[in-house]
Amino acid sequence: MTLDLVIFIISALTAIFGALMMIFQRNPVASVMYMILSLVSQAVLYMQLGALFIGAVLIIVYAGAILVLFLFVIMMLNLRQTEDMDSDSTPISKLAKFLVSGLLFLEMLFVVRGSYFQSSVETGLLSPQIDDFGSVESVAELLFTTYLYPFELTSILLLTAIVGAVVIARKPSNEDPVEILPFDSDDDEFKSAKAAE
Amino acid sequence: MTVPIDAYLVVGAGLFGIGVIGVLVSRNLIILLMSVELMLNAANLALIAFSRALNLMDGHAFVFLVLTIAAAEASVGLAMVITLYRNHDTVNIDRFSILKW
Amino acid sequence: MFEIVVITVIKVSVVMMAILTGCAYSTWLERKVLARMQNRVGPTYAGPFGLLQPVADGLKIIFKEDLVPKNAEKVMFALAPIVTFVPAILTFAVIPFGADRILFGHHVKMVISDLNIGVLWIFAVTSLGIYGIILAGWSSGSKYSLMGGLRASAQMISYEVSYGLSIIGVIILANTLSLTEIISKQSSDSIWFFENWYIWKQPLGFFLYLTCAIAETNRAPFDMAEAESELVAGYHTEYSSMRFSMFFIAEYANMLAVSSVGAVLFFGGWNGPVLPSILWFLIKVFLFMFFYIWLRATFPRFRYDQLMSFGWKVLFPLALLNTMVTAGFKMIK
Amino acid sequence: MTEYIYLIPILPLIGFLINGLALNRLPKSVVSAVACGSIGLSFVLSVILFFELKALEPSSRVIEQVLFPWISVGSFHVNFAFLLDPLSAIMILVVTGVGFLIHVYSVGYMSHDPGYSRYFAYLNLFTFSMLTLVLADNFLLMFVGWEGVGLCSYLLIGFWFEKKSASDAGKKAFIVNRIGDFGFLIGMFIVFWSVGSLNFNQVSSIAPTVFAFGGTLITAACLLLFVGAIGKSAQIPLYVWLPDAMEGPTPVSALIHAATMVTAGVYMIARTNVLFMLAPDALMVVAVIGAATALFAATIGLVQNDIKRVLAYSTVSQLGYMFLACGVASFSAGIFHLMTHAFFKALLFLGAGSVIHAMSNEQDMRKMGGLKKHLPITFMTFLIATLAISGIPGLSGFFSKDEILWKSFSSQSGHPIFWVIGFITAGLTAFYMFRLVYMTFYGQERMDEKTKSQLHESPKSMTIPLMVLALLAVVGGWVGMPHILGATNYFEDWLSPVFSHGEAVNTHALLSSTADSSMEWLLMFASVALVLVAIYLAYNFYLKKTSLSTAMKEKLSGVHKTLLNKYYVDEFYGAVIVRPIIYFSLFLWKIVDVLIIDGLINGSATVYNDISEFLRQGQSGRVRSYATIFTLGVVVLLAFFMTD
Repeated sequence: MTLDLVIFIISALTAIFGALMMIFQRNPVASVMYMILSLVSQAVLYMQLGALFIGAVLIIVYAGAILVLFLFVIMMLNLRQTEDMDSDSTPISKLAKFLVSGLLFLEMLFVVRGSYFQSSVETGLLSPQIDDFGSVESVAELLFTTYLYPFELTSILLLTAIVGAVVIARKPSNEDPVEILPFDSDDDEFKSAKAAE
Repeated sequence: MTVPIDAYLVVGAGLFGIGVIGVLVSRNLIILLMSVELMLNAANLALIAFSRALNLMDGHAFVFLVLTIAAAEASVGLAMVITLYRNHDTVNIDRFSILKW
Repeated sequence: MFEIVVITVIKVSVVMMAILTGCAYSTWLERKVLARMQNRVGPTYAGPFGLLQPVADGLKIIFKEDLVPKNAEKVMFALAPIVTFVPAILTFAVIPFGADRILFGHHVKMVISDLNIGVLWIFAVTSLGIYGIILAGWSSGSKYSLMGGLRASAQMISYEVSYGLSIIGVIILANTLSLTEIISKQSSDSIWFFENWYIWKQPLGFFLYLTCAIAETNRAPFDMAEAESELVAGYHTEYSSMRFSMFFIAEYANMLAVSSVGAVLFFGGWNGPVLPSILWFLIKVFLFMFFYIWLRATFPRFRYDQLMSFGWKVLFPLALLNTMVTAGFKMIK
Repeated sequence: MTEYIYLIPILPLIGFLINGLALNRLPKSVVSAVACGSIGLSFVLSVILFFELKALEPSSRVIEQVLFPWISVGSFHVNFAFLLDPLSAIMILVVTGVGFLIHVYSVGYMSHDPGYSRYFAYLNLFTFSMLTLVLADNFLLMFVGWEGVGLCSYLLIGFWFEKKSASDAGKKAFIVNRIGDFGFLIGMFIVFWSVGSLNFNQVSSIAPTVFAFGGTLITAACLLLFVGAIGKSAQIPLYVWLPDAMEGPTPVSALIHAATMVTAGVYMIARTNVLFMLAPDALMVVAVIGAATALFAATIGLVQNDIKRVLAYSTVSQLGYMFLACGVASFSAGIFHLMTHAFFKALLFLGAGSVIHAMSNEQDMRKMGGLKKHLPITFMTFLIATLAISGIPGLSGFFSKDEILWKSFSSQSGHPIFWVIGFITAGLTAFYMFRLVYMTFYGQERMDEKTKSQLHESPKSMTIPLMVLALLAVVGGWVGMPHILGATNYFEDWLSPVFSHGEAVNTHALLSSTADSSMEWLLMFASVALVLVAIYLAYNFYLKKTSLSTAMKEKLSGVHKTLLNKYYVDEFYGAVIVRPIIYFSLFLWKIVDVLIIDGLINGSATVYNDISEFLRQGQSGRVRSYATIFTLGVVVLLAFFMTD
């Protein structure tokens, strides 16, 4: 029982616990809080795998921005207790949903444990095999060389998302000042401009 | 002794499964969106784990890109939630059945 | 192994004590300075120059009744002060406050944890601090609190962007995310001991950092979240007793944190001649704190929409510009 | 300067783009300035390049300019490259020079047309295509220009597309040309298949080593290429489009259907002379077709009443001459006639245009007459051109035609029969041309009063090109005087490097079998005498005793009718080719398309409709149930891959 293992077990259990609580909460704010709990635990797992940078970025991006946005929306819409989870589905359909998810989980377990990925690699915070594993430099180097193209594309994606979000969420205003000019007006302009010449 | 990589993958699989349950079961659109984020995170965890196992940094780069997509998804998703709420006064996903016929 | 644990525990305790004391006396400082600026005298009764006033305040607040509103979300309500308080303290884990020295035969680094992603750590922790305020505002079940929480969340999301970008310039120059290394790159042996401070190369970055930091800590003139003239006391309207004091301490801890980070990033941290390094660090932090109080005494509060447009339309483009120009210079070099 | 070869075609293209894109938005003066200016610059460049080329050693007068690699697939490499050698130099001079004059002429001729800038845009595009054609250094690029001129020809013939006959004529030209292009393409494939290159110079140097002299393959390739030439240059049996092409504006007829495009076939054969020299049988076919066309078209030209149609058949006939020259392996004579013909035929058309312009768009010669005093400049220039085409000694047409006649008689691959046909054709040419002149410019004025009152000489922009062309029609032939007159044939010398390859592979083709100068003198006098007789006959028939011509008409009414109806060739084509195609198309439309294909499509649509109606029931509209099914799909897929 080493420290690594203890940290792993604790954070893994917390991550799973937080995720479960998140989906079964009726109160969306509590959901978000559990999601943060799960996220921070996951960040710990990342860092244990040597991904210090990505772990920090995960917290900054998710906890610092995305989930605050969720909270902001929840508070803006003032959602308190929402309706009962899945109240109007029949128990059978509910069961089916759990069954399907469970099957998917089992299959994934099978993939992990099966012959698809045979792992004898052991992990720990202090034993990375390449020198600067998980460092900012190494991630940045990949992003700006090998994955430059996808990286640039994601910037376009983000821009699109921003524009899309603004357009979707904007209140439609009834008084758009669209001036409708008579058709020949710019023809007249053209003529007068020509006359001026 | 250290933690074998499989353990991380199992955790990732578990988180993914929980995310799937969340998408299928929850009626609150916001929680549904968060479940999707959870699934993305589960995939990220697996990517990091593989990255470590193979001693390749590429996984990290992918996680970075996935984070970007998650952010984009969240922003657009929340914008849609706000619009839907404005028009229907609810975020209960079962109320939105205009996809029908 | 054991040695490291012991040293770390000692460092953590010392730093914790220092922060709490610092917070306590920051309140004294604020009251004293504000009073002087407004042509008053401030606290004088408790101890010489009113120096025992923070102690008296603390005792008073602890013995007050702990009220929880009826329609509050109990768990969240209890959680909120803690969520605010803990990240504020955690920031100090990576801030180097002095040069390495030999103490009792041990080589001791004057930093709790010399993380090589120190800057990111500060960001991650700071971003978690928002939740306390949001939760407090939401869980109180009060309109004023909710408004305060909403404002705080929007404000922090907005200013965090510029906040992050403002220090990218320094990171580009220093080529590292480790605070210790950033400090060592600003050291200089010449008589002009301040010649390598990044404030000279990053004046715009410093200005942006200062502005955003004030917004991040919800201090005047950006204290929209607790604007007493509009929202009674904002997100902590419903809090009392110990829970209130936690918000209170967290605010000052946050101020200390951003002051320390500012000193580290732009003023060479503990670098300085003659005096011991820790003292230099404290002097710089003190100057920051003084500046904060000065600002509070000087500026009226912004309006909410002014705050937002200032953040997005002025600070954000400037921060982008600063980043691009710095990167350009770096590339040319 | 030679690095600016590419500018020659590019300039008209720029003109086209400006006029074409700014359709009708530019004032007419700008349009004409752009159009004429671009081609004028091209002409100046061509002249400069011509003299630069001339300054070089005769053997090194080949300049290739590779603009960029165009297609490079496996062993197939084609460059976008231009080739400037004596042959293409002559061609670009003719194209840009005559083209420029016609552009200037058009400024006056088209001044009242609503499609002014469209017209000039097309004209510039045509010039670009034609220059690409003649400057191309490989078959493929040449084909691009080839198709380009075809397209422009279609556009310009159908320029007045609101007139049904014009749009029909455009379509006819396009379709008939397609047949020829098909042959050209296949010929090109054969060349590439055997030689492995499409570059003219490479083909010329490699072809003699890969093709057996007179072998089947080379003969087939040459014949197929010749099919292309037949289509483009309006030879039997694909000449039918050219007379109809007279529906286009007259300057277009002058430029495209007399001076430039129709000569593309001749140019192509001259360009690939090595291949044709390797296939004597194909050469013989070229000569036969050329001679037959010359005679055939001349006979039709005898009786036509439309002023432009006479000229059109005359063009077909003269093109036949050029092919005859090529067919007897005297390519330089063919090109020489091409050049002189470009001058006087352009002049004839422009003169005819001037007449039509004056007559308020009347084209029937029976309603003209006595225009001599109304249109003095037009008359003078027209007369010069007529004398030139008839072969009056001293004028350009005489030299080129005489050279062809002599070569067809004396050359090893020629035959006295060719000479006889050419001889008769020369007489016929003189006859119908003077018939035209007499009917148009002399005699009594047969037009109605209104037209008569509006008779006027054309504006300067039209008459100046006429005068310049008249000058060229006179002196243009002096560069290629026959040896027996004691002069040097500069033209032949100039072109000889181009044709030396061909002569090398087939050395005896050009040898004169009867290298007798007295014989040459004799033949020359014979043809001149015949021409004079023909002119005299025309004078008698159409001016002095017009009753004679009507009497002739009565007497030979069968022949006359046949000729007037152009030997019923169009009707023959209609019955044998067009009608079966129409019936077959009707079958495809009514039976195959409507019943079978539409039935299948509508039937499948109905089936899908029914299926969808059924499946629609499964859509609850609930996102979560969709998601469940989606996840189930993932589970199943994953299971499938795992058991794999």
